[in-house]
Amino acid sequence: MTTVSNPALTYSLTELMAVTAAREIQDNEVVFAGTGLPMLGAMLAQKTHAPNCLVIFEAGAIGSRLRHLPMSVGDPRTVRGAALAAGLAEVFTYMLQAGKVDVGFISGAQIDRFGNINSTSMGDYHHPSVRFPGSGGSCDIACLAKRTVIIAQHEKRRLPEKIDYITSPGWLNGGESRKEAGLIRGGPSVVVTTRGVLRFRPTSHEAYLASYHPGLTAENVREETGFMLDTADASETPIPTAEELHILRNVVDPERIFLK
Amino acid sequence: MTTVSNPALTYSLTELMAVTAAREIQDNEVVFAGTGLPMLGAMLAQKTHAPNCLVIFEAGAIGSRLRHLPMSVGDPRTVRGAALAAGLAEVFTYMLQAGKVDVGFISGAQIDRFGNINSTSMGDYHHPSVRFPGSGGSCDIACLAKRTVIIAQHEKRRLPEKIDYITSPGWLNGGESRKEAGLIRGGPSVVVTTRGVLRFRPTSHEAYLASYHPGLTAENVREETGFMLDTADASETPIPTAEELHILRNVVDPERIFLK
Amino acid sequence: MTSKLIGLAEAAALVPDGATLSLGGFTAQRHPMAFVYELIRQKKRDLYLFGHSPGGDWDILIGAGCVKRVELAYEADEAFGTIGPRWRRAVQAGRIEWEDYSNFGMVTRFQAGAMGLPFLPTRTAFGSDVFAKQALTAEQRAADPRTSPLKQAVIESPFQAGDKLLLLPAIHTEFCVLHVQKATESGLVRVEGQTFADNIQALCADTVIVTAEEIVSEDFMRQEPERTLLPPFAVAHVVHVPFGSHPYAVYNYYDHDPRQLKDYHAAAMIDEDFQSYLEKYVYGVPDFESYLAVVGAARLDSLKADPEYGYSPNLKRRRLD
Amino acid sequence: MTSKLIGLAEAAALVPDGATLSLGGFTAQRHPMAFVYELIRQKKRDLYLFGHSPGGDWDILIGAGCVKRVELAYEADEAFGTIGPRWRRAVQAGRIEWEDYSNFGMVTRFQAGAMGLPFLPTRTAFGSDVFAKQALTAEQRAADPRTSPLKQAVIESPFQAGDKLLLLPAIHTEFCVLHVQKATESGLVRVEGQTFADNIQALCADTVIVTAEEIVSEDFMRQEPERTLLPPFAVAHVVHVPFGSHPYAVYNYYDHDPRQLKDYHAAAMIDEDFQSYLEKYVYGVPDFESYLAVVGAARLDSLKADPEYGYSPNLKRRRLD
Repeated sequence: MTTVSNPALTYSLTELMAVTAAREIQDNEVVFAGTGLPMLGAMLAQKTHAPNCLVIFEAGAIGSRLRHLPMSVGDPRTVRGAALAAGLAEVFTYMLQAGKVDVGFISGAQIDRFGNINSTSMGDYHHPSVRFPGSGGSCDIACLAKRTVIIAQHEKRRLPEKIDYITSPGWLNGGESRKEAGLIRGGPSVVVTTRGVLRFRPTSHEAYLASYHPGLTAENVREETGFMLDTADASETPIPTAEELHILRNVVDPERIFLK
Repeated sequence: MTTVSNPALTYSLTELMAVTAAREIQDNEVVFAGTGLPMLGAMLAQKTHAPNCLVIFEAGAIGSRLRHLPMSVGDPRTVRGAALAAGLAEVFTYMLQAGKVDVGFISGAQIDRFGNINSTSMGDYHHPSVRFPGSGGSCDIACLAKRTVIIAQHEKRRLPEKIDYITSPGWLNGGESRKEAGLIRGGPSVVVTTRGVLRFRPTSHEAYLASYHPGLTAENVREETGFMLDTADASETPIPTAEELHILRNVVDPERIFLK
Repeated sequence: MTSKLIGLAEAAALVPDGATLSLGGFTAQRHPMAFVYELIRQKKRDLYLFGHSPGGDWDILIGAGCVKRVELAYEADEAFGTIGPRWRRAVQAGRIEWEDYSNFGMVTRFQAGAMGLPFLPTRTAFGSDVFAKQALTAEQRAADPRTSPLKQAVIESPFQAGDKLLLLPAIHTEFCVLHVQKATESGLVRVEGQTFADNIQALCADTVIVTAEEIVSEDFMRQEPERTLLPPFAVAHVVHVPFGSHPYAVYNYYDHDPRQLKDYHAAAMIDEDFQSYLEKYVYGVPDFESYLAVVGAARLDSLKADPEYGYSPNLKRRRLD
Repeated sequence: MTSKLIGLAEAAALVPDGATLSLGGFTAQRHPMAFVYELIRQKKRDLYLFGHSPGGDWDILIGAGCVKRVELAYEADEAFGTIGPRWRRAVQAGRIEWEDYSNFGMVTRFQAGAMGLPFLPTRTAFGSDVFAKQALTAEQRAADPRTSPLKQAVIESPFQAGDKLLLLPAIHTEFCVLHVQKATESGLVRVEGQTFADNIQALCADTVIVTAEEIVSEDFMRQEPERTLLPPFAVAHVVHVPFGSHPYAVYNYYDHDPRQLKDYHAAAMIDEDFQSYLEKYVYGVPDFESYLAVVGAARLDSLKADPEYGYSPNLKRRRLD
């Protein structure tokens, strides 16, 4: 990260993405947050426009009032001042499956144009060239939250035409295919990438470029995307405000754990 | 209850039944106890020959160290000093259904010769002449404990050839019928009545008279039984010891809540 | 932080005639009695109750004519009254619709609702008439979409041939009312002692109303988040009602009131006496404070829990019948 | 009351080669690491692990050659190490057998086992390859009766046409090892903060071994029975092991050790370095006390939790990579 005299004038890519993710959270929503950028986003939202959003961590802490940024969704930092400390079974059943989670954050190694995500392995599933951690709760969040926000590294090979393994179902093959597969709610609403923001068309559920990050063009982003990306409706991603940056740097992550 | 100078020489019917029930509990067993006589029996067993028996109450108290006799399985008296205070779901699933309960106590208004119990209603189920509370946990204890001890008023009309409603399944129609119905374990091992003790033949699972209470004969008991009762193996019910009566009267129920 | 505190009459007024409802507690403990009296005072009709082991909370509602249909496992106060007298009379007179399950069965049904599932499997009830017989007819079930279309279903485990499971349908209610020891204005709840099935009952309701012995601070509650009963969004309204479960027991606060329970059970055996009881304790008093005044401060004092025990160790409890 | 206290080496010796095992904790928290190191020191082989979100506990066991088959949802230390390096290498080299589920899926499977059921229904995983693909072949499943004959099954709800549920098979293990904050000699356990899935993991095991930061009195534990994790009969053995989860965090006791975690992840990327790590921290020390001495008292001191927070608020945590 570059240090600048007027912090409102410059910001890192991580900061832009955290702010963009935070803005996807509405006040009073129930948010299922994962480690890293989602935590930055959720904590920032809670300290700016969404003071009553309720943050839930998969490992069992609910309604956390974060004082220090956690490095795991099971971090002791998620417990202090929490409304409730329970376990995974309670979070997954009573909250996620019961339809109480408004927005869940997920990410992965590969994403396709329907917002399906791979965080399992590259290559042949039985003899993978690269193995990742596996689903964790991502598949469940993708299936059962009312909507999901996806965080992604925007590189051609990471946004291919077809991903190697669907760990977390998005809109599957588009259209009604998600519902037909047996999923009763949810689906991705947005993909915040390192180059822009993708959203999904209402009926086809295909991703389109909603915005490109400052300094890039729609064309730049399309070139770095492995699937055909409709850029007709793209504009520039709104930049962070001075207040957002101030809170992000001084309240949310003063230790610079995730902020770069 | 009659007051006598030497308490070891005389005892009430309730005391005899409580002692007889207590003797059905082995040390280190997990005991699912209901209100009334079962509580007297469980508490007496814990304070005599079965100090390590673990008492579980349906409403959520587990491993209670009773100081005062409860009047409900949800009584605050079951909580004090308990190993664990949880709820019905935990007791029924993690303990009873999971096969961790060695012995459960149940009772009812009618019992047949296979130890099936009615605690729902008399007469036509849809238009009953007398309605009772209903199953409560009795059906579940009868289905899922490793064995059950039944407490019963011994009158002809309460031990009929056929009961009006099977609330708590015993050996059903005897033989293998319990297993065939889908029950994976358990079954009644004994019926402690106001007149004697009934046990069940190993293969037919039919009740027979194991003992008649002092002062009665096998014939007396058979006459007061609505189904054919085999009395060939009956002897007299062993009487309470002085120690048992002392503990029952002075430690278990000094308030004379259930003791008569 | 928005306060969820409201008054008792206001809270009861939220429940319309005909609503589906479950009440917290177990037989003779921690029922939301102040709320129940207020439902009767407001002359609710046609309530549809779901419960596992209710006691006098249901019995007095049934007796006061507030209830149309119930699904339950048990209705009595255990040693304080081994049958709900108004429940018994209502069934025998054909004045109430009901369905019988076992206690584990009803708990399983609440659990399924709380988990967001249409059913859960169990291994109970096989061979019994709880399993074999149905009180509600197929027509009654079909006529009210809030009743499950089937009492139950049986499947064979796909994981082992011949292994049979009983599937019980989830419960969903419009309202759930709990009485608890401690709550915050924001709706966080702590139950002391056994939870009974309060948590799962709450989680399958649209609107949860909590009456509490004590209102505590947010900081106090959040110091031991392990002891909070429900997620923050679960509770819609909080009512502060000390002694709100009388004549039932609330662990760490007060004991059963054996005298009041004896009086209730004696009265509830006889139609006219039951009406007099209602008149004296419900219709004849404008609110719960007045009810407590009728019961009397000396009696209430005698019930208060000894902190060492969580109940009143010297209370005269011997069955008064 | 019989004491269940035994020594760490004695406890680990109970686990035979080839045993099925689950370990408590979640990613980078409350794993029974002292026990894990002892398993490695005792050169266990062919272990069969079940878990939801293990971290370095599994990774080091896999790297040390102790593990044959795993069923899991995730294997990493989150921000401390976004992949289990030895897990990755074992899969890529074909040196381990595995089956993938989602985290909710594995939790559901433990829950089913704890509840005494052969399966539980869920609404997760439809449409995914977690659902569509199987890592274990039908032959592999058939050859080991401890593996469910089917990965899963789908049924239509008998209560509503067209409503599909995923049935996941129960887990049963021979052993479960938890690391907790407080335990009594008699085997009562208290977990502070999140429970993760420790309770349900324990309830589906034949033998539960608990390692605890602190041994507390029976009276202390029974003063707040609401906070006991498991019924008394659930725990077979208790081992007193302060710092027993190092380098992972234990709420209210100590924080993550970022330096040790960085060292582990750096070493575990390279075969030779991993062997050196094992040599230094496991094989080269006779017991866990000696391990802690190698880590050093000053480092351990810096991790100790501030009672106000339950963790160490001034710990330098910035990712050291």
